[in-house]
Amino acid sequence: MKQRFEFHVDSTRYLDDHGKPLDDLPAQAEDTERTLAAYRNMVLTRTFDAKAIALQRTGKCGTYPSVLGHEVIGTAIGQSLAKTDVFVPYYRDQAAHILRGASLVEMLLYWGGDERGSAWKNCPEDLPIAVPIATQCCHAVGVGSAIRIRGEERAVVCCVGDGGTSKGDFLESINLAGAWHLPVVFMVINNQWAISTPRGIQTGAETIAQKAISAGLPGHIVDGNDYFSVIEALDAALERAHAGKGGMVIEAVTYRLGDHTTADDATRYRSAEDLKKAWEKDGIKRLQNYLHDAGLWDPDKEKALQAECKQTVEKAVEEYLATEAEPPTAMVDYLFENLPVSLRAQRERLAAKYRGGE
Amino acid sequence: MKQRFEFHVDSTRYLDDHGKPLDDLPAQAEDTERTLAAYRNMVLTRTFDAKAIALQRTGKCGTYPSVLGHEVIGTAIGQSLAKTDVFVPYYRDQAAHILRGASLVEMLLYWGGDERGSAWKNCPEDLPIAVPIATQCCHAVGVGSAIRIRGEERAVVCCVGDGGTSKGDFLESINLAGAWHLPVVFMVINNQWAISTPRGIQTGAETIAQKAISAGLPGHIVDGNDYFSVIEALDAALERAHAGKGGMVIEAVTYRLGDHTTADDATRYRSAEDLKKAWEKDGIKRLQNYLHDAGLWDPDKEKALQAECKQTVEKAVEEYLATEAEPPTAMVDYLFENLPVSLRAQRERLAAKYRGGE
Amino acid sequence: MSSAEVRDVTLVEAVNMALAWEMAHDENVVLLGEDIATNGGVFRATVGLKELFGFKRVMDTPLAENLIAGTAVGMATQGLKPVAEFQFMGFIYAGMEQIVSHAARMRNRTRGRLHCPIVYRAPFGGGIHAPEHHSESTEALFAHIPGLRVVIPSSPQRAYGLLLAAIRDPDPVVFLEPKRIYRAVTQSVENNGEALPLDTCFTLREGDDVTLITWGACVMETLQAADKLAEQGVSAEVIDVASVSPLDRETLLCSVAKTGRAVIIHEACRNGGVGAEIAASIAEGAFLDLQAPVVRVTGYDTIMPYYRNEMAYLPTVGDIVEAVEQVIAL
Amino acid sequence: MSSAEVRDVTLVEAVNMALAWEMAHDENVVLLGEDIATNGGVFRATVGLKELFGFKRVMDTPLAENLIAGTAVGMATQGLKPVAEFQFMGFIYAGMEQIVSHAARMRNRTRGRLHCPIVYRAPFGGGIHAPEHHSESTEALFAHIPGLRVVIPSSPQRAYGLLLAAIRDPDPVVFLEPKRIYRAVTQSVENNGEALPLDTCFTLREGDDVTLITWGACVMETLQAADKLAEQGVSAEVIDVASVSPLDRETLLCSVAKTGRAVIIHEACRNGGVGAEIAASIAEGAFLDLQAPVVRVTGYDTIMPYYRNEMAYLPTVGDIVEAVEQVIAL
Ligand SMILES: Cc1ncc(C[n+]2csc(CCOP(=O)(O)OP(=O)(O)O)c2C)c(N)n1
Ligand SMILES: Cc1ncc(C[n+]2csc(CCOP(=O)(O)OP(=O)(O)O)c2C)c(N)n1
Ligand SMILES: [Mg+2]
Ligand SMILES: [Mg+2]
Repeated sequence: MKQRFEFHVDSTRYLDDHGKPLDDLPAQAEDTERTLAAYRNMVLTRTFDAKAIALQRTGKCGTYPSVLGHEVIGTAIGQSLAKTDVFVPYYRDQAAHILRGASLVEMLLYWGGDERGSAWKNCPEDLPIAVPIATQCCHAVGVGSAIRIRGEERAVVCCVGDGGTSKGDFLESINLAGAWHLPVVFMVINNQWAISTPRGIQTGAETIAQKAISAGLPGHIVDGNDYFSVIEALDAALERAHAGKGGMVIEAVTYRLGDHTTADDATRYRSAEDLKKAWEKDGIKRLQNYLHDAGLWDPDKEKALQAECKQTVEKAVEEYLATEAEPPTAMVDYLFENLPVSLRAQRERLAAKYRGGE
Repeated sequence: MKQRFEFHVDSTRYLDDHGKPLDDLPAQAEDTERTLAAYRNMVLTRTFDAKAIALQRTGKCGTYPSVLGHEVIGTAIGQSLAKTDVFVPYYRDQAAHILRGASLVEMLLYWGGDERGSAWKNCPEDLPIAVPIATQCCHAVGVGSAIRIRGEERAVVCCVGDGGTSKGDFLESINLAGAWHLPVVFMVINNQWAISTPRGIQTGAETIAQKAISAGLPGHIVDGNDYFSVIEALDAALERAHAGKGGMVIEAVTYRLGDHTTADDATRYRSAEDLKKAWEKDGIKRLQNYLHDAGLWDPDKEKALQAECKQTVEKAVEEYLATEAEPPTAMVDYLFENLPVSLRAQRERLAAKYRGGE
Repeated sequence: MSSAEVRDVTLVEAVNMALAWEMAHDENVVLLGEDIATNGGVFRATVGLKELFGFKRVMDTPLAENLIAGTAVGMATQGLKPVAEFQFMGFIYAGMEQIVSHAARMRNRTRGRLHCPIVYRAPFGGGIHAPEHHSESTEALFAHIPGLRVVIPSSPQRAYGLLLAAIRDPDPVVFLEPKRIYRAVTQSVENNGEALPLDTCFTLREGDDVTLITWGACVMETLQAADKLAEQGVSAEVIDVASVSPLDRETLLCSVAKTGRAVIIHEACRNGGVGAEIAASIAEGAFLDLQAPVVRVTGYDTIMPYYRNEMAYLPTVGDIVEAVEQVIAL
Repeated sequence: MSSAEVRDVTLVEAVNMALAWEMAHDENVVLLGEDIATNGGVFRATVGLKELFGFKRVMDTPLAENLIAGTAVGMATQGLKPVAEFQFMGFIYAGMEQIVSHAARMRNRTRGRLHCPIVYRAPFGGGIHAPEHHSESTEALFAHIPGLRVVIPSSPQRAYGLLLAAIRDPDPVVFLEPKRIYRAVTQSVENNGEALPLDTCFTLREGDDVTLITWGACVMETLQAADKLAEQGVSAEVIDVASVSPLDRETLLCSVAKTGRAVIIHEACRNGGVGAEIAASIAEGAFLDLQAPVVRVTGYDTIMPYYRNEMAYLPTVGDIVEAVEQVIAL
């Protein structure tokens, strides 16, 4: 006696590499304001990114992970999340942070080695960057559980890299989301690399989205450089989540166009050719072409936008550079709500040692 | 543009609850010697199990996990593994241990609180019981890696419970088996319970076998009380593994007929009715019926086998009870290959304190 | 549940009482762990709570300690106060990354924006004849992590009061319950919701000749040793450290200033145990007061043996008395 | 690679040399970790080894530290000698369960039948301006676990000799490499396959007035402090503990018997650090020799700040000199 259990994941793509529609576009494409706003955010993100790298190169910022190649995905996340939803990022989500309200200055402070970079006044419920890979997935289901316990109509988007999908945290968390029917959308950003480790070494699975099947969740694949396929999938996933229909896993396929971080040199382990090919799929250029073809964009608008973004970034950099470091005593002041007696002497020592700067 | 990726897992079953073939039986059924040996091992295992529980109840053994309901699966594992293969058990694999050569005395010593219970002279490469759930899955892929590195034609069977499939170790390990093409067969023993936690709480997935899909491995479901479906699946999986075709995940569906361990009282959390229904599917009785119908078994043979098993177990119990505890100094003697200087004084103290027994 | 109710309870029942009290008075308190809901926990610590507060607040989780530890972090950032149970301390290690890298750091990382009022409960210690990994006492691992509190009750009253304090504390607490004495004694506990202070040692008995410093199940043997010593005319002060981190050094130093001698007793292995920190702190802070070296009576620097030999591993009353005789002789 | 080759190398290059030597001489030695093969490790510790020994022996793993730790255990039971890299010590916690519950216990559990000749390598310590979690020094967590060795080199020569010893050791070794001094100095190292002993402190400088006890990157500041002290007429003995567990108490006690004073310097936070065990051991074992309390110069009991303030966290030469002046004054 045999029985068969069947599963599948679908992938969608709307724009070809040059921004030409391959198919009927989804309803999202009718919202030209939103599409234009998305484009602007992508350009701002890329402008910020280039500047952050430059700051690092000149010793004015610490190790920094370039967002090149992720701008479309992050932007769609930022747009699709409701203000009252919770964003659980990883470390390459600059495009989403900007839309959520973490300021450019805060982002620079963070990578510049200042804890205040996660103080995020404008998105106080979003989780800070979790450096240990994939650990944030557990937080996301914790947030999702709180939402479920309280019966709220809110949802969570949690980002994780292709590398991160090998770590137990991701797999355990999607399983909980499935078992407890949690409103958590896992956005896997498959940029083909985990530092030097190619996607093919992370897993023998044909797609990453199919990992959802292990958790009884729906899985879906989108072209991470095609704004319409990403935003459509996210809008749909969040609608499901808000309606109490549970979570899902979306795999957004892209390519990490930069080095892993400013501490990395990707030419050691990947070919110029592959990189060149990946640039041809660039999602920002693609959306620009689309907007152009649709009569929504032109070189003047582009010029103005570039200038505006540059100015915004310059202003943030100025403010960042003018921000004085916290006093060293800050290192004990936020450990507990109240400083334990046992730390008082250490705090005094710190205060005395760095009075006036040592 | 849409693309669909499809996946499936199959389940097989040959004998109905009463041991009547539902279908043509697999080739394995032609080997009546092996089938009879399987039956004998199941009965021996069950006899041992009842005795171990009795010993615990009378204070002569520690906490013990009953194997009731797992005898068919363990027996098939023991039979399908080659002597040179490696078995990576969990803690409810008594039926397999017997066939691998871990003696009944060793098993009693282990649960009786004596480390020599894992010294296993007859199966020196098999891994000992890993108490922390699912951790053995990582060991299994480590053993599989060693086999692959050395280019050997050996394979590994790794057992894990349904509860264990929620833990990162299992999920990370099947992923490595898929990525590295390792000769490791994961045998998930889905007995419906993890202590008091029912299978439905572990995961929202329809089957456990489908977790294999996340790793790019084949998954398969068998009736864990149907000897023929279990042995056929294992033989096939090991043939694949020996031939360098990689690992797989088998889900063997059964029911934990006993308490979780002697420290547990399952009546607290499950109904007598469910238990009764599960007994009707008992795999030992089922195989007995089959053998009977096939003219291979009769009440006299059964009586003789029962007596023989009883005697074998009694002998082991006697030897176990006659085994003196190790001297307390043993607790430091196996920590490192050579006792570190820093432990010498502690060893002397132990030796002095327990000279003649304190 | 009236606030005047007084009951004779065991330590594990006191844990249950404290959980029930706080859940009744603060709807943000939720429980999660393996087998804690329907089964009431393998030690019955959460028995009856699912019936009182429902599955939404008493959650049986899938079997994954890392997930339990990390889910609690996520819950806490939403203002819940999760009490997460590890079935045994021996299974807490899979949760280490979440506890060390997130629970202990969220407040600092976000400059106070988010914080983690989590209690991580785990039964700990040996002597109950359980299989391997069921006898761990690795409190030192957590005591070394800044941002965590590590609290260990050793009586029903302290279990009740300290657990209430731990749940109410706005920061993460690793709450270790000495399972060897879960049911060793009963004590009358007033179910009044009154917490005991964290960061404070409890002086269980005053004395002049030597300070006996301990925590967890060893409090039993230490009190018995103090009795024996009293018969010999030695007056021992007995201190239950209770909060092994952050450590209340003041109480310890004051006591040693009086007695001039200290013996530390713990079940964990000696090397790098919490006893080392206490001994180092006393040796530094009470250097001129000490009339004898600070001596540690501990488990051996090895793996807790399976049960046939586990009693040979654990510190005994005799070991404590012997150590005191040794420091008194100096 | 000739056995007479002598090269001026940095600490991280010495690590690479030792790995290459041992892989060439023992085919059971295999490497696994994230980004160690094609990329040669994020710190270049394994650079060139994949080219020499192939992907079968130099394995890039999926991103999962628990898996890395546990796969090494399985490999070891088959007679391989895995050297597993954690990219940073801050990411070792996910591997704790496998290290603590399996690598450290396999020999004892099987009464010697199986054992785990594994080296778990990890760069550790702060001061390189890296993001959060890249500056951990939690060696105390591993030092407390029976069955593990914890070894920390502090010079190219010791990195070479101790790593060879660690790989050859039949038991698991947590090998922590002070990344702040990965490239701080070069030293001439003879590539002769000669191991240095484990379980032994290294006396780097002899002295009469005070014993400075340290390990890892702090060896640099400690030697500088000893120079300054020498200018002030204070003769300091400097000991690199190197094997922080099991601990060579004899060398430490002998030194303190001579000097009568000890200052312990480490980067990890103070509370429950390895310094506590050393201080406690000296205070107990050299009670009558001590002319001053054993003092610890350490990181603060808090989370290592992000890089703008990380130097304020680390012990400085000035801190060490000040501590010595304090104990000398007594
Ligand atoms: C637990 C853990 N292990 C290792 C690292 C070091 N590390 C930082 S990023 C990274 C690769 C992550 O790759 P992926 O998840 O694909 O994200 P991507 O960087 O490609 O966006 C690694 C190994 C880490 N931060 N955390
Ligand atoms: C990491 C870990 N967590 C918790 C436990 C306690 N525990 C022992 S068995 C068990 C349930 C395991 O269920 P399953 O994997 O289905 O195996 P079964 O007992 O049903 O055969 C639990 C939670 C453990 N041994 N290890
Ligand atoms: Mg990636
Ligand atoms: Mg089960």
